[in-house]
Order: sequence, then structure tokens, then C-alpha cells
Amino acid sequence: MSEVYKIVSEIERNQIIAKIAKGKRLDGRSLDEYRTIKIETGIVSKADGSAKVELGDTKVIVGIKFELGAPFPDTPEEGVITLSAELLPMAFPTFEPGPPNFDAIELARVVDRGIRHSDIIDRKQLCIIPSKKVWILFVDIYVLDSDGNLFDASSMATLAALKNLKLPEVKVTGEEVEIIKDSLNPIPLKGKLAAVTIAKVGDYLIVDPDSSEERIMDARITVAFNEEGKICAIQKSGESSFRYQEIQNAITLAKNASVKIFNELSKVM
Amino acid sequence: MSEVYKIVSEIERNQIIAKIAKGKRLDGRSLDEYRTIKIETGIVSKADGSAKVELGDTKVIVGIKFELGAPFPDTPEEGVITLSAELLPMAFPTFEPGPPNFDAIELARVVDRGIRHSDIIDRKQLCIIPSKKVWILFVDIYVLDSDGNLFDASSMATLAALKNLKLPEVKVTGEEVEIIKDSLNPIPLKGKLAAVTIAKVGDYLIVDPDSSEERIMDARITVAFNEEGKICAIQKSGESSFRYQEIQNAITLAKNASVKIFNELSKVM
Amino acid sequence: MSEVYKIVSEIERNQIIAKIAKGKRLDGRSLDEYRTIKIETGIVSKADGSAKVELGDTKVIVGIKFELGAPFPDTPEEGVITLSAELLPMAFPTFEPGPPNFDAIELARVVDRGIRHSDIIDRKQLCIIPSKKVWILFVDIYVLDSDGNLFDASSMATLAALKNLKLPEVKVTGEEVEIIKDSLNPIPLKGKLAAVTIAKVGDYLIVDPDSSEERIMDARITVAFNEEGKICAIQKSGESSFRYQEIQNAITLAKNASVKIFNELSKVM
Amino acid sequence: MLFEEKIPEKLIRNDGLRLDGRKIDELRPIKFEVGVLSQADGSAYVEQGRNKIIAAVYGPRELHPKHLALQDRALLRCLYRMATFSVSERKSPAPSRREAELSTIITQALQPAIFLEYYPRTSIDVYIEIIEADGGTRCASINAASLALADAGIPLRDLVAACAVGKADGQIILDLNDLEDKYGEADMPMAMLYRRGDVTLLQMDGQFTIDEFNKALELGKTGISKIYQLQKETLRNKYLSIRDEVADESEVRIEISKEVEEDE
Amino acid sequence: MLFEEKIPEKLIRNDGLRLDGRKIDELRPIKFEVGVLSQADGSAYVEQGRNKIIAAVYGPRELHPKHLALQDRALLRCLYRMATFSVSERKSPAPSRREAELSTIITQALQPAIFLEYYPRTSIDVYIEIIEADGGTRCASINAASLALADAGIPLRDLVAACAVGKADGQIILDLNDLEDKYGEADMPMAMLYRRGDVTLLQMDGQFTIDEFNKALELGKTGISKIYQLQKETLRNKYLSIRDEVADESEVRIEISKEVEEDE
Amino acid sequence: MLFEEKIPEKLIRNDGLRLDGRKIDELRPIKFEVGVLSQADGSAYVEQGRNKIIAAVYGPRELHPKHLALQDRALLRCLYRMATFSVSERKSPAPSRREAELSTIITQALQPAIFLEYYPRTSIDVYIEIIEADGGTRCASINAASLALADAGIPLRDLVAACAVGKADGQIILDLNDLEDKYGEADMPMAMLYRRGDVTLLQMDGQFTIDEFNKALELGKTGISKIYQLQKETLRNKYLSIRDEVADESEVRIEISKEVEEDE
Repeated sequence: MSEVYKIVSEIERNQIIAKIAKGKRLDGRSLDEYRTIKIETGIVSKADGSAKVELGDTKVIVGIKFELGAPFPDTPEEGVITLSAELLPMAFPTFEPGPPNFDAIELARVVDRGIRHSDIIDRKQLCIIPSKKVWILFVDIYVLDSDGNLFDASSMATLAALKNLKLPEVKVTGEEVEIIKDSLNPIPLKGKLAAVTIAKVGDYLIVDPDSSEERIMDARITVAFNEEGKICAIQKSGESSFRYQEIQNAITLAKNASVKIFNELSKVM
Repeated sequence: MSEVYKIVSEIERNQIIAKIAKGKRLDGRSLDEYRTIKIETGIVSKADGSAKVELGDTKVIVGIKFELGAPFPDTPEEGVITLSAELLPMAFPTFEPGPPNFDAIELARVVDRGIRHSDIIDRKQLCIIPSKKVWILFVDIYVLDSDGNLFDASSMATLAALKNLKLPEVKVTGEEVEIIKDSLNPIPLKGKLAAVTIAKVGDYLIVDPDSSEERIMDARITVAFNEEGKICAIQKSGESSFRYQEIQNAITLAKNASVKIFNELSKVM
Repeated sequence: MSEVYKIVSEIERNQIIAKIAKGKRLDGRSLDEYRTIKIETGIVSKADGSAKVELGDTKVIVGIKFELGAPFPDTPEEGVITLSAELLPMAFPTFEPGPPNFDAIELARVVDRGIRHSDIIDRKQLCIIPSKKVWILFVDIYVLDSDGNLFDASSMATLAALKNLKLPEVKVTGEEVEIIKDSLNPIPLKGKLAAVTIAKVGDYLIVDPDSSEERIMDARITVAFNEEGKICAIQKSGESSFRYQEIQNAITLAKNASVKIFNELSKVM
Repeated sequence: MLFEEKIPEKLIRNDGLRLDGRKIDELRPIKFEVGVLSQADGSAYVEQGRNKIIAAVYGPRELHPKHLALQDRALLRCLYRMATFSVSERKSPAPSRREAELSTIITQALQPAIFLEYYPRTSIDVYIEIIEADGGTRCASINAASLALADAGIPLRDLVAACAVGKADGQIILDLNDLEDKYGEADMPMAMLYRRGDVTLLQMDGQFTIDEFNKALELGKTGISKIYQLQKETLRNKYLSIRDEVADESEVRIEISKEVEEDE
Repeated sequence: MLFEEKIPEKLIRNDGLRLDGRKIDELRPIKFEVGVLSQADGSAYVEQGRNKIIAAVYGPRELHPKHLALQDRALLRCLYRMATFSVSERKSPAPSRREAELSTIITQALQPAIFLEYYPRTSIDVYIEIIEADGGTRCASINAASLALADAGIPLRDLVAACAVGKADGQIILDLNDLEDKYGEADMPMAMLYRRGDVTLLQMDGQFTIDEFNKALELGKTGISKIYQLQKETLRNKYLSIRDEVADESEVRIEISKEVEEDE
Repeated sequence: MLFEEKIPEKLIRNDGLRLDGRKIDELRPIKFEVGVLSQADGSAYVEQGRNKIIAAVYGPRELHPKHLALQDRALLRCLYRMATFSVSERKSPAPSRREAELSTIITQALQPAIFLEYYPRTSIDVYIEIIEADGGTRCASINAASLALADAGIPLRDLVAACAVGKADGQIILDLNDLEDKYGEADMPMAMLYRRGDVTLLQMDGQFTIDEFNKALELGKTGISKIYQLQKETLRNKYLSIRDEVADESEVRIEISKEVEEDE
């Protein structure tokens, strides 16, 4: 980071904090206000399931492809969901081409853990012949435009793409699996999931940070809830720490914000 | 590129163009004159087919190894030809060790496309049991000495190595394939292929550029012909463009030069 | 290497040589004296065999995991031993994370060649069904603390870990291999192996160099002996050469030092 | 690909139209949009048939690593990538040789259009993502990238427009779709600085007699001219809409690159 | 893993104890040792349950490659690696995504503890090797790394202590072992600068009601306080033993970081 | 390898000769050629038995990346690669560990021969390509590289000559071929600056008593002396042929490295 950049960044941080101290953010939102959410499904006809989410200016596409394959040895009766994320270099000036870096890995893991522990998908229903043949779902997240809070946007897009996914029926003869043409059905999902990210900026907690807020924030915590209000995943990240009490405040803020996400998801699910 | 190098290169370019304007090139050739071609086959006894081509000072070796394997799912009745190229760091001062760069990939692709679209090899004759067992040919091009026009030299060497290739007979019992010892036969090739490269230098088109001409050229076009005179592949490359009319002139020049290549190939095929 | 570092290194080299010329080394050892050896086995309960060796301050851990797998086609009646080494970046200031560099590859190869050519393990006893199923042993050397002479320390640790290795019994029905639970047995080893490293410093030969001696040495030779006193492997390394006569002197020094290693190994084998 | 594709018996129907109903010299439906991303300096979205492609431009900007910098001009770098779900059979997320090759091909096709000498020691980075592929992605990518460059305000000698020509059932056809690309007799992608008449991309696979080649070259040029007009319209509309927006607020007038505008 | 693991029916026995005999709020046996390596600037060995972990520190030192250097502080880099034989099924020696992820997680957990601003343009490298893994390696690694940093004499705001809490058979439990981690209902690793009350690591997988979460957070803090005390004792003992050694020879007294000592 | 190789019962026939008809202390037929490439600064082609190897030298030249440069001498880098078709079973084109290992071994074998201190901060790059392999490629590569270095006019203390010795059917044999390498009882490649008596490469696999070792060492030295003579002859002939060529044109006389010439 150059010295000049550091000074600019320090000035920017002060401006943002000054505004937040008065209960407002640069784009006019209040501290606990979520940006506009727009969800579309079925946007890629060659994908087996797909969705696009716009969260303010942030744009994320998720596409799913299925394959037949073997289950993991320790879960012989469960299908496999492989989730990965790419932060496309077009999405932000500092994103670079290359294999997934920590941020991309973390993004995929946080979304994956939310989906996994919310029990939204019964992996058993992806099993065809135990220990032999299961559906393998490749869920690929592409961040096209990164204006902050990729965790929440990607989580919504993944859920919507899973809802949009269709799998064919199969005919099993012995160990042979034959796919029945033009027999596509959606897979049942149990409930929904809302991941909500809270950023810490100085002594303040703000909901759904945009990219300028993320640039100057101290730390961040993402909390995923299921529809019953249970916490299914938490991830604190960033170079700084939360005070013990702030953790509890963040959980409350996130819980409140989850309502809006559930509402938006309901429109497509 | 250092400033000094740029100036030197500018001077060199001017010298070459001045000469070309008078109808001659630095090595005495006329604009449409091809260098001496020397083709040898069977130069590596551990290869299943091999050839060496010298085009002026350019030296290229091609070796072929066969393996038994599965066909591609979308061409179950065809064998597989896998062609790759290495620009050995010994071949030119600026060539570097490492995985194939764009130039090596382009070289392999241009040779491959010529071979593929000229229908010289009937891939069906490489099939043993449809969908199960076919011959896989690994055709590897090694550039040892790079004095320009690698496309044409590699294309000739690949053709000669394919002519030199011998495959064993097999005995098929159910799905078992047994290779019959000491039963090697060449594979039938239908016709020949001549790839001819034309470089654009200023307003001039020259045939078979050497490395000094390639260094200062604006752009390049390679055209591959089969023996009937049909075009089987074209590749324009280089950082600059051709005028619309120049494209047609280049095709004519290439067509004329192809005669010499067919003559040389006839000596070994 | 910075100029300053070079001068410091030159001074250090002169000090060490001056001392050696008087028959002593910086840590008080005589030229042909080996450091204290400490060998422990069974130190990692999740490994199938393990050992730790301390040679002075040098610390090496070796762990072995077995798997069922196919033999190499050219040795259908032999199990497979795959040996690799990691020079952990914690072990020395200049060791860097990343794939094995030349030093790590050389370390693994020298240990492997000693084990292989000493015939200590009959690979045939690792065969279950010829051409089909054999035991594959993954022997992994981790250097934790590198105070010189990794070859000898790693060689001892590998031997001790092999002694500590236990394989389960199997029941073979046709081509099915069933592993019998809780039926672990050690594998018989024929004899022992002692690898001894001699460093050349100026005109002197010293046994078991530590890291400061290795830093300033000219070259190094490692000689592995079996219990009958036969040479099973030699590796000369380093940027400089040995005089023809020095080679023979080094062999004699190594032979003498091997006695101590055989003694220490006897305590655990 | 779980359901096997049926190989078509013919690509040109008895009524002389192609399987998708187009005439032999007809382009697929095209949709161009610019300024679709918030962070990039310029961006464009292109649909050409069922191809869905986004291109974004960053630059001219400082270049890392620095030793790649050119003393006398900007370094143009294009990166062509396909989403894993953009094709029938899932594409591995690892960069393929084909992607590396197309990245360079596209760079070479765009390079002659840009006044790179205005920005020595910088880089101009063009990122192209194939969201869905349907034959002719390299040409559609060039069209998208060219729009994104203009949207980023980078001075251009001319827009680059691209289109493939080919041969199917013995006839020369324009703008091949997936099936025609796969089962046709020849495929020849072209790109031109149309107004200047410079050919910056020319590749060919298949078999052409020299006569067929000449005919194809001419048809390609015609297709390119239509795409070129559409690119310019897209930019003009964007420019007008920006002017409208701006006018509402402050009456300030924004000029976009003269190069793009002058040839009407 | 050749012998299949039996999935336990219950994780809490009828007598209220866990399968390894611990109470629900009891830590596993812990062994801390510092200064275990000769070449590293600082090092520590940790056993926590059957976890066996070594951490070593180099730095502050010159940083390669230089362009990574930070102008205003040291760059902290942690590298978490597992030995191939540390787990039931052999781990591939190639670095995994999980290792990359944990390396960053651990870096973030330690970073707030270090006065990085004292050493601009340098690096502080922390290398962690898992010799044997038994659940909760990330927390045990943080404990080891924190000790190694102190052993290297690097000025710290506070020691970082870490411990996981979770849920098994509906009960909130402390310091999960392998089985509890795998078959329990929730796992929440935490790290704190205990004395300062700063949470530097918090992750959760599984399901917690908000009440359970609050209870778990509190139990985690209690576990961390015990580990924190043990870390300090370990350093104090080392410090005393060094003083003894030194006293024998020359009576010179060595001061270790005041930060570590003052809070007794 | 589709046809299985038959393992030979004996390597030494009843008449005391080896399977290829050689005496136990006889070298394989050798062909040395220098100046075989047009672009490289120096080059050599070697056939030793059925080994076919090309070596080329570039340098002393500017070194990239620069941070690898040595302040007090040139950096010697050898790269040993095998063509995919050089061995019975196709070699993967990816660099193998064995190639990396041999590259360093060969660098160490050549390094003591070169006046690297004459060219600080530069690199001398030696590229070796195995066109066909037949046992003993590392020694044949050293012989080729040594000639290429001389051909490039790089000042040498002495030529490096290399040869393997080994054991087969209990006898010490010179210059092992593929079969002897594979099925023999010991293999010991050696390289020397022959005139100086310096051993720059010594490796051994197999089993030797100390007596056998001493005998092998002596036989290796004898083999190396013959190769050394042949290397010098090759260079002398090249030198004469250059002088002839030059004389025809201009009577100018070219001197090649005195080091190479003086010891006749």
C-alpha cells in the first residue's frame, strides 16, 4: 500500500465514520438498512440450475451442473455438493486472475457451511445406488461486479440456483444407471437460509457493507440463519477483533436483517 | 524491450525493407523463394514414428508414440491424435523453459488443424473396438533450432513422422485386445499437406520468413493446402493487420510455394 | 548473497578451518567424531509406523502410512515403497515453503537408494496378489530442525520407522482382499543400514558436519553401508570437487563411523 | 452431456433456410449493452444467438509486475474465460489451453484498433467471461470487448467488429451457430477495423476452394459491416442517454471519443 | 482408513460424562513446551488431547519478495500444514485449500496481538506443523503459535488463547475431540486476547439457538481463560529456568516481554 | 511399452564378452559433434551407444530474474530434459523430479570446470535434450555439455568427461548400457576434470565391497581418460576446419581456448 493511498484511505475512513456517528451512511442508508435485492433464476439455459443476484451494485451469478459419480466413502448414502467461487478480475480493480485466493476460498466455504448446516438439502435424496452412484452437484459462484457483501449475495444466489436446479429421472438395472430423457424435476428444498453480514467500523456495527465500507472496516461477521431463527454458521473475518459484547449485538442486528432476505427469497422459491 | 534494442530493431527493419523494395532479401532470396528443405525419417529408434526437418537453419524433430486407450465419447469410432509442440530453450535466445506458451500452443494448433481438416488420416482406421479401445497417437514436435517459419517446418516433420509411424496388429477377443508381436505396419495416409507461411513487412509480402524477418514483420499468415489445391487451414497471427486485398495476394503466393513442399514430401512419402 | 554476508562467511570459514587444522571443531568434536544420537519410535499413533531421530540439534520425524494398491507393471510381485522428504520452513532460516526443491528431492533419493540397495526389505513380502494387489508404503520424512547432516539422520529415522511399522493380515478370496481387524504385525527387516556423511573443508575431511560446517564446506559425500560392510549407495554433492585420493579416504572414515550408528540402531531394532 | 446430441442430417433445409430458420447470409439476433458493471472502467454485455458474454475493461492503469511494462506504449492484455456451466459438458474451472489461445487471438484482433502509444508503461486489461456459449464465442467476445473499450473512453482508431463465415451443405453461410460450427464443412472467424478495411483476425478450419474462400471473405465483410453499425448505434444511444441524464442535472455535455462518432 | 470407524450412538454417557470421561465443561489434558527447536527464533510444542503440534517463529526479518513489504508495519504470515501421517487417511503432501484457509484464519487470530507497527517492512513468519491431529487443531495451533511468538521475544499486546465449544446430544460442551467434532451438532472455535476481552477468531458450524449460542460463547471464554493461565505459566517457568541457567554462569538477568508478565 | 522386455539370464556371456559384444572394460561406440545449432552460442551432439543427446549453451548473458544474480560470479544453470519419445514408455511432457535432480547433478559436475568468476552477475545456461536414451544419459549429457561450453568459447579449467562403471555377474564393467544399468548389481556414474584429477560427480547404487569399489573407481578413471581424448580431438578438428574455412577467405587465424589445447 503506497503512503499516498494510505492517507487517502485514512481520510475516507474518517468521513465514513463521521457520517455513521450521525446514524447515516455515504449512500444514505441507516446503519441497519439492507440494500435493494434483485433475484432472477434460470438465466443460463446450458446450466442445470442458475440464478443471478443483484445486491445494490454487487452482481453474482451461480450456475449448477450435475454429474453421475461415486459418493465419498464415509457418506455412502449421500450425494455430493461441490461448491466453489471465482472472484472474476472484472469484478473489482484489485481482483487478479489466477487460482482461487483466500477470499474466494473463504466465500465458498462460508456459503457451503451455511447450506450444509441448515439441512436445506437432504443429501440422501441425491443418492441413486448407495456406495456406487450418486448425483454430484457442481455449484459455481461467479462474482461479476463486487460492490461489497459477497457472502450474502452469493448465499442468496446459491439458494435460488438450487431451487432452479432440475435433475432427470433414472432407471436402475443392477448397477447400471440409465438417465430418462426429458424427465427433469426440481429437487425438494427444506426451508431457506439467510446469511447476513455485519461490519465493524470503529465503535459502530453496520449491516450489509458496500465496497467502500469494506475497504475501511475493522472486521466483519457473517451469521447464517434458517427460517426457524437458528444460527447455522458464523464466520468472523478481517484483521481486527470484535469486543466480546459486540459479538452479541451483531447477532441481534443480523437476526433482524434476515427478515428482508427471507422475503426476497420467497418471491423465487 | 530496451530503448537501445528498439532503435537497433528499427535500423534492422529499415535495412530489410530497403532490400525487399529492390526485390531481394538479406540472404539473397527473392520475395517468393522458399529455403532449402531436408527431410529425414526414422531418426529415433525408440519412437514409433519420427522425422527431422531442416528448413534453412531451422531444425525440428517430431516423434510419435502410440498407446491403447478409450476414444472421446463424441467420436466413439475414431482414434485419437494428440499433438503438442515444445519450443526448446536451446532453439532461440529468448525461448524460456516452462510449460508451453502461446507460441507453442499456436504452433501445435495450426499443425493439428491442417492435418485434421486435410483428411489425410482416416481416424476411423485407428479404432479397434468402437467406444472402448482405439489407438491414441502422441505426436510431439520439438523445435531444436529456430531460424524462422516453424509452422511450415513442423507441419512437414509431422507429416513425415506419420508416414514413418508403424502400428502393430492386434487380436481382439471380446473386449480384450492383444498386441501381436513384431507385426508392425505403416498406416495409410491419403495424400499430403503443404503449410505455407507468408509474412507482411511494410507493404511487401514475402514467402518463408527467417528469424530476422520474423523479428521485424508486421503480421503473418499461414495457409495449408491439400494436394487438390484446397485450403484446409488458415491462421493470421502477429500484432498488426492485413489489408483486405493483401489477404488474397497472400493466398496466391502460398499456393505457388506449396509446389516445392509437395515435391520434397514426395521424396519420403 | 550480499557482499557483507560473503565477508562474514569467509571469516567464519577461516575460523573453522583454523580450528580443524588443530584437530578440533567449533563444538569440541574431533574430526572423525559423530554427534549424540537419540532414536524414538512409535511417536505418532495415527501413523502406521513412526520414529523421531535427534542427531545433535538436528531433529527428523518419519511417518509411514500403508495403502492397498497395484504394483508397478515391471515388478508385478513386489510392493511399492514411496519415499519423500520435506524440509519444513521451520527447520532453518533459509528453508522456504513450497514443493520439494532439489535438496529435498536429493535427501529422499539418497535415503531411498540406501534402503533399496541394502536389500533390508524384501519387497516381495509386500505382495498380496501378484500384478493386482500389493501394499504401498508411503514413507514421509519431515525435517523439523536442521542443524546439519540430514542424510544420516533421515536414514536412521526411516529405518527405525520401518521397524516400527505394522501391517494388518489379509484374507484373499479370488481378487477380493479383506483386511483382518486388529491383526497388526511388524514386517521382517533383514539387517540394518548406516549412512555416513563426510564433508570436505579445505584440505580436511570431517565426519557428521553440523549446519555451520555445511555452510562453509566445499563438498560432501555420503556413503551407506550394510551390516556386512558393503557399500550400498554413494552420493557426492556440493559445488566443488574431491581429489581422487580423498574419495578413498572418505570411504574409510565413513566405514569407521558406521559402527556408532549400527550400535544406536540396535537399541530400537 | 447426459443426453446424446443427434447429429443433424442436413444443415440447410429444402426451403434454403438454415435449421434455426435463418437465411444463409443472415446474422443471429444480436443484443448489445454497455456500462453494465459498476466497478470496471468500461463494460459491455453481448447476446449473439444464445451466446451470453460480458466484457470489462480496466485501464490504462499501473502495471504489475512492472518488468512487463512497455516503454513506448500500453500493454494490452485480454483474458477470455468460460464459466463452468456455459457449455453442455461442465468445463473444468482450471484455465485451458484453448482459453489461453483465444485470449491471445482476441488481443491480436483488438490491438491494431487502440492508440496504445498514448499510454506508455501502463496496461489496458480486458476481461471476457462467457456466461453461455453457442458457437462463435471468439467473434462475439471481440464485439463485446470493442464496446467495453469504447465505454471505458479509451481512444480507438476504429471499432473492431467480428463475425464468422463458413460452409454447410456446400453453401457459404454467415454467423455460424453451435451446430453449424460442429458439423459444417468450414468455419472462418474474421475481425476487421471495418471503416479502415484492416483484417485483424482471420482463421480457417475445414475445406474451401480458393473461389469459395473469396466468396466467404466477401460475405464475412458484409456481416461485419452490420455488426459495426449496431455497435455504433449502441454507443450513440448510451451517449444520448448519458447526455439526457446529465442535462437533467447540470446541462454539462460529455463528448465521447471522436473516433467512434465521426463516421456516420 | 482401512478399518471403518463406528459411529457412536451417543456422545454424552448416561452418567453425564463424555465418551473420553471428561465433564462437559472440561478441557482435554494439555502440555505446553517452549524453545523446542534450535534454529528458529522461537518455538513451541503443544499436546492438546492427542493433537501434537509444533509452531516456530522467524522474524522480524527481511521480507522476500520485497514488493510484499508493508510500509507501516510488519507482515505476519502463518503457514498451517499437516503431516501426511497426522490423520487416519493419508493426507496428500500437496497444500490443500483447507490448509490455505486455516493459515489465513490463524493469521487473523494472531494479528491483533502483535505490535506489528514496531517493525515496518519486515516479515514475521509463523510455521505450524500438525504432527498428529485429534480435533480442534486450529485452536491448538493458535495456542502453540502464540507461545512461539512470545518465545521469540516478539512484543505482544496479550497472549492469544483459543478453544472450541460445541454441542453434543443437546448439551453445550467444551474443547471438542475428534469424534465430537465429527458427530456433534455444532462446533464453534474461538480465540481471544483474553485479558483485553477481544475476540479474534469466531467460527461456527452446526445449529445453535441464540440462547445456546450465548451459553456457548460464555463457556468458550471460561475455557480460554484456563488455557491462557497455562500459557503464562509455561512462559514463566521457561523464564525461571533460563534465569537459573544464566545465574549459574554469570548472574546476568534476562527480562522477557513485560506485556506477558504484568498481568498476574 | 507394449511388448514386454525379457529379463536377460546373464549379462556377461560365457566367452567373457557382454551381451552387446563388448569387453568388460570397453566403451560403447561414441560420436561427438560440435557447432550443430545456428542460434545457440555453442552446441554439441553426442551419440554414446544408442543415446542421442543435444546440448546447447547460451551465455554469459544477462540474467532473468535479476535477483538470482551472483555478485562474484556467473550463475551456471543446466536443464536436463527428455523428449517424450526418447524412452520405451512415453515420458510425460511435464518436468519430472528425476529431470530436476539430474539438472542439478549435472550443474554440480560442470561447475568446477568453469571460470565463473570472470563473469559476475551473468548466467551461463546449458540446455540438454535427450532425443533417445540408452542408459548412462547423465554421463553422456555431461560430455555433450562440456563440448558445448568449449564450443561457446567459455573459458574452462579443463574439459569435464564422464562415464559410468558398474558390476554385472560379479565383474566390474565400464560404460553400462540400458540392460546392464537395469539388471546389473551396481551402477556408479563418475565425472572428472581428468587432467586435474578432480572428481566432480560420484554416485553409486547397488552393492560394492570396498575392494570392488576401488577397482571400479580405477576403471572409471580409465574410461574417462579415453572420452577426454576424444573430446579434445573433436574440438581440435572443429578448430582446424574453422581455420581452413577462414584461411580460404581471409587468412585470419582463430585461437580457441588455450586451456583446451595445451595438454597434448
